[in-house]
Amino acid sequence: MIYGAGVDVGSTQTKAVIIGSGREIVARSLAMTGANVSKAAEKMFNEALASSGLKREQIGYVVGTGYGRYKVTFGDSQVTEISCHARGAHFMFPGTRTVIDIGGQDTKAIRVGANGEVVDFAMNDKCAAGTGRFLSASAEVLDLPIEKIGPLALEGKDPVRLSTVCTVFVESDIMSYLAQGKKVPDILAGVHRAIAARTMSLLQRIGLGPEYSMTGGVTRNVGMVAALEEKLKAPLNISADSHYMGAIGAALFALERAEAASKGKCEEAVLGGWEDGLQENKR
Amino acid sequence: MISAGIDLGSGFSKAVLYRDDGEVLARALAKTRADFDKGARDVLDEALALARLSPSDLAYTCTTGLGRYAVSFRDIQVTEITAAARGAWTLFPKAAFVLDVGAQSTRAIHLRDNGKVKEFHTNEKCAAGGGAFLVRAAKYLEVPLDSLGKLSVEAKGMQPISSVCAVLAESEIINHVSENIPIGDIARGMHESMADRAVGQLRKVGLNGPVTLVGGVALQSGFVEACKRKFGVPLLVPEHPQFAAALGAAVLGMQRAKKRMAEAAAG
Amino acid sequence: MEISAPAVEQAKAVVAAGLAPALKRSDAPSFGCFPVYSPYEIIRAAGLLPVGLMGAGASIDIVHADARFQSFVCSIAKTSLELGLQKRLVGMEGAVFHSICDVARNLASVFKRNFPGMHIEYIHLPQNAAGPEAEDYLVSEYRRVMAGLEARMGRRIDDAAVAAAIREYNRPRRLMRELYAMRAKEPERIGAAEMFPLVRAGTMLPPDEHARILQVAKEEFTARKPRRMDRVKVVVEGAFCEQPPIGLIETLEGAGCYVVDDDFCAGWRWFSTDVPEGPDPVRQLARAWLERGRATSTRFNPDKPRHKDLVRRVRESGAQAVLFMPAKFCEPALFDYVVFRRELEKENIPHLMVEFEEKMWTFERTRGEVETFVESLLFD
Amino acid sequence: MAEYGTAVHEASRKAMTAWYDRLAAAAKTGAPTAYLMISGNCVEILRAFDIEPVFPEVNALQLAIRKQSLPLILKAEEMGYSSDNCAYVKADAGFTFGEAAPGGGKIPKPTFIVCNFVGCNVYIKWFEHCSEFLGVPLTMIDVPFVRAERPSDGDVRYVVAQLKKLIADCEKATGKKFDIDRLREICALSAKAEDGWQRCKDLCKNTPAPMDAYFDAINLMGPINVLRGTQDAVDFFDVAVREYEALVAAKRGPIPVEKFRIVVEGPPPYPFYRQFRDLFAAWNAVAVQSTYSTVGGIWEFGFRHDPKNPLESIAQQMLMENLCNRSLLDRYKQIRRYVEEWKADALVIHSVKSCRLFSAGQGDMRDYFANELGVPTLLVESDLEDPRYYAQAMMKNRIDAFFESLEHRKLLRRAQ
Ligand SMILES: Nc1ncnc2c1ncn2[C@@H]1O[C@H](COP(=O)(O)OP(=O)(O)O)[C@@H](O)[C@H]1O
Ligand SMILES: Nc1ncnc2c1ncn2[C@@H]1O[C@H](COP(=O)(O)OP(=O)(O)O)[C@@H](O)[C@H]1O
Ligand code: SF4
Ligand code: SF4
Ligand code: SF4
Repeated sequence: MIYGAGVDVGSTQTKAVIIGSGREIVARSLAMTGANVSKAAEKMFNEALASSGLKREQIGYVVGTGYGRYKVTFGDSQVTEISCHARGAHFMFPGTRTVIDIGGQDTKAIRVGANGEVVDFAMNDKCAAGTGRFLSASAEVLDLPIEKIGPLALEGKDPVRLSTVCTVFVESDIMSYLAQGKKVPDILAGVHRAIAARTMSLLQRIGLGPEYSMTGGVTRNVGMVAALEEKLKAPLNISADSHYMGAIGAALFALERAEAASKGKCEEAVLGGWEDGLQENKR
Repeated sequence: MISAGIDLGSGFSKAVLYRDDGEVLARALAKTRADFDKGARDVLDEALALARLSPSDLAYTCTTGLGRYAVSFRDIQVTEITAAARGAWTLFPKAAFVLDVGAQSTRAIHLRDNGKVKEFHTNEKCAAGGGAFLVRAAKYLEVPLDSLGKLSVEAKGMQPISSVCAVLAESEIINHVSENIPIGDIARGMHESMADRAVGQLRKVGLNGPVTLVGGVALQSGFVEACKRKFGVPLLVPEHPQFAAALGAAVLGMQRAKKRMAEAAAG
Repeated sequence: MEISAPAVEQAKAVVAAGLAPALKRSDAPSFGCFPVYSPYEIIRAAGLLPVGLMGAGASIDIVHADARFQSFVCSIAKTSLELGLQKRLVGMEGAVFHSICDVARNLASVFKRNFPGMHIEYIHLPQNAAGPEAEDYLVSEYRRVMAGLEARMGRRIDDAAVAAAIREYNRPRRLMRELYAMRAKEPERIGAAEMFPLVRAGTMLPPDEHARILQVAKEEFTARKPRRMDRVKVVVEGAFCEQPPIGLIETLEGAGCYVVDDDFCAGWRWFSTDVPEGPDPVRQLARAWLERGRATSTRFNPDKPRHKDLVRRVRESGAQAVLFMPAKFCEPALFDYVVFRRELEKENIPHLMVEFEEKMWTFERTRGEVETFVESLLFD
Repeated sequence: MAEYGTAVHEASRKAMTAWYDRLAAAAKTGAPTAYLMISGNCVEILRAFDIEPVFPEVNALQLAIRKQSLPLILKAEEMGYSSDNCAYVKADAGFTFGEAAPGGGKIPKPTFIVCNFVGCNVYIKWFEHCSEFLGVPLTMIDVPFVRAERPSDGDVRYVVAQLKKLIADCEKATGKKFDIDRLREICALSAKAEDGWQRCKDLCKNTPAPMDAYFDAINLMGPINVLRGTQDAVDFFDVAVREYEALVAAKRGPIPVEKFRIVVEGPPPYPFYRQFRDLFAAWNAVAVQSTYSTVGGIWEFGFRHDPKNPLESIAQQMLMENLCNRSLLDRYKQIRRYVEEWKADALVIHSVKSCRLFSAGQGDMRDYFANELGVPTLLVESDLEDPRYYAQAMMKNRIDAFFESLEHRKLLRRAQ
């Protein structure tokens, strides 16, 4: 049995996944990234190992991804999170043509082809406006745990219009709305709607097309999912593993590389594993 | 006669009681809450209690800051720029420039000789460079907020921060921590980058003379030191920089109160 | 059009309705005019209704246009495009753009590619008023536009029609001038938030209907018995292309300003006098553009430096200060600020720069800044 | 053969240094000089009077590439320039207006300013400010934007009339009489250099391309735009053609293995020129064509200055044969030709905040190429002058992801 591991070192959370040659996920782990990025990467990898019951030597290949991918010092190579999210989403939902990834500090829209290849992508990453951070900052001002804001937003009947998407300024904006006596669910509905609108304009950049899969930590936020589905007028593919999608994609790349290596193929490029993946698909 | 100045900032609410002989009778501070009216009342009550006074002793109440219009018991409101300018001028009438760095906003002000605002500049698009960033950073660095200044002053080196976004700078900071860069060096880098932005704003209003530094961030000696290095002009820091705007509001309130009395006497 | 409500209310209603009613008119198909200046008379003479293609303010969410124009591009370009991409310009025969800035010019191309059914014109207005060649060039440019419109509309545009259109537009132009003069003298008589919709309505109506509203407004204003308040008289400059929301203008007044002059909808109040109604009307128009046109940031004219003109307007209107109010990301305005500022300092005229966006709907920040400015001029 | 590209680089540096030396000398002697913009310029006319041209755009570029731009930009912002204004202007303003001796004494204060308003509206503001702040007279040459297929006769007449006025101004400034035969000779020299330019660009149709038509083109842009009309420029292009022909024969290019051929649109991030280039080199990608290299003039499609009709051909070049005065749609056509004729795999758009002439609407360009034509297209953003807008990690992330996807698609194609 050959195994590949993917470690997605996000700005907010680090995720690790191990996949076996049957393409089954044998372990996953997740924790806050915190201050020490390489330690978090190593810790999550070890946790995944432990929960799979495998030994380090059994993992044929490790791919690092995410914003801290170069900190995965024990890994064999790095792949950008764009390729990984696309790969992961296509694996879980083969009909996927558009991937929406809202993570802690950036938002990505990815168009994928029939074989899971990235056709086009767009991302917003220079400014934390409209990202997961925006949501958690809103949760903080309202003194709510992050898990609560999505469900509360769904109760909002009369969403407010935010005057800013700046993650810092939004705090006083929310405070002003509270001062005006606006209800928390309405404010939250406004927050979610604002992010959905921003995400939509990102999606416009790559050209929209179903099926849509959403990935990243914000998939856990039902309010955000609903707000996006409303804007898209289409359902989003989401599973319990969507938060792990980047790591899953990375693990798939790793697995393919490990398989190629075991067959004695030369390793030419980062994505060299594709060739075998494709040949397998054809068989 | 006593006037009250209340500054409802985006980070903190401050109250100052001011007597017509120029004496500050009390100061109080609390975190700003969404209920501005009640928050203002509470912080004012605290100041009154400190001075052993009651609301009926107040001749005039002037509010300023984000929530200035939300305070039902105010006599008048002024903007935080007018208030900070007046507060700074009351403390250091000779300095023609004021830099007010609060939680979200940085304001550079150029004064006329009479303490009125000639020109000002605020960061209106983006919160990069405000003090809220330091609060968060302190959390990530796992040190108390009020120790940041000292750490930065005592640092041997300096780690530059490249992100302009206050939020993205956090992950940069986290990165530096993981690279085992001393916390002091990082704090110094943050103070330097904030001072860089501040000096840019001051230059936009024609910086060419002494600057009075007010606002909560002036409590951080590291920031003050960084400003000293960058500004190239004398720097004046009052003992209670965070209360400057509240003081300015109280002073302006006192002026109105006197005018009101004079008018009543005349009419 | 019958004027039932007070004229200002009527104008506000016209503005609030946006372009939709104009697009549905049966008497003349509408033709979009991107700011600042378009030869309305020529478009009118082609049997069209020139309307302002001037963005959409906060009335629509930008969904598509952000993907076409980057974050550092002004709002009017994006919302104008968004209107088209959301199919809200259906019924508009075409649109004309001109050489105000790089954004407007590229927008013309983007319109051309995305809306192949529209007749898109681009006019290069001469930036060199010196010498007779500019006049000849502009005449040939207008004639080129006419030929294009003739082909599109399948009808000839004769000089008589252009002359008639000049006459038609001279009426509202004259009335707007009169109202501006009245307000400069007694700003308490006409609010800035009243004047703005009165002018803006002209970008959506035929000139005669616009003139009727203006006429009634003039009578109403004359009948008023206003009380002057303790406010600062300001000239607003910089909003010649993208237009501020009415709420922002109300904010300026609420923060303690009397607006005695402004450059809102500058292109629709382009000429300092009537356009002469002499022979060769196309040449009259060209000459008027060269000789009687406004000094704006979108035009180079060494004989009429813009900074001097601004000072002249301040002096003539008796203003105490200048509010420089450019649209966010508007390069022509932002560049001119450097020279304006220098000149205003020299002349000891207090000034404040506040940026705006047509799609903003909360005015807290602007209010704070303008209040501070007013406090610095009024208090004590 | 010597190391890759040394001869061209050296020759370019030498020719440009000689020009800088002439400027420094003029700063001392007060010999006549004039400001001019790069795009569609009429340097030939100045040369006919021995007026040395000064290009503030080149100053700005040099400041950026030497990483000296930021303090100057900040200085300009203190003067009231907005953070949203073109940083080329700001760096130059900080450099020229902010110093006691403009240009540190090495760049002369011009005798007069020629604003060849070719496309970019910022040009007008820039030179107006120069004229106002330096107290130097300005001659405006208003070049109508190309609104139809071709410029009209009226357009050409209008520009020629203004060129005649410029000639009168030059006569006044130098006290020399205009000599049309001299101008004919200069135009002939221009045409020779233009031949060399076209040859260099054509050689890039080879695989591997002998030069990077984006990053290395900067060596060619100085001579063609600044030195055009001189023997120096002609000599330079002889060197360049010889070296690139030899490289083609040896099947060598700027990187060891050419794996991806790209077309690049938009100016480079000069403050991070090397880093940016390395991001592409890491993927073995070579730019086989670029639009930026044609801001001054488009010579690869055959236009030449005509000694028989000097003024008309100068007007023609200003009106039509340069990137800046053509509409976005004409630019799409140009890029499309580049992609097809130079057999490129992908289009990379580098969108810069400063330059709306280039950038406003590049999202639509991306839509056209990616969605309508199916050309893989990457859009990245930063700035050509202001280092604050460049984020290396993010840039790398995007470029890596893009080439990962190209590689994947290549493999898919091979598998099919
Ligand atoms: N349980 C949860 N409920 C709602 N939102 C969550 C939850 N967990 C994470 N999130 C959201 O996901 C974001 C982190 O997403 P993630 O994809 O892990 O980011 P990154 O990869 O950048 O670290 C957080 O900022 C938060 O908004
Ligand atoms: N005790 C302290 N020590 C150091 N810094 C402080 C302290 N208290 C506040 N600050 C800094 O001051 C900022 C708040 O400043 P303040 O002027 O009160 O802002 P505002 O008026 O916007 O609420 C905080 O964000 C923090 O950076
Ligand atoms: S501080 Fe706010 S506006 Fe500025 S970059 Fe960060 S999130 Fe964006
Ligand atoms: S607002 Fe300014 S930048 Fe935008 S189109 Fe109008 S003139 Fe151009
Ligand atoms: S906008 Fe672009 S073309 Fe115009 S001056 Fe700036 S960099 Fe040059």
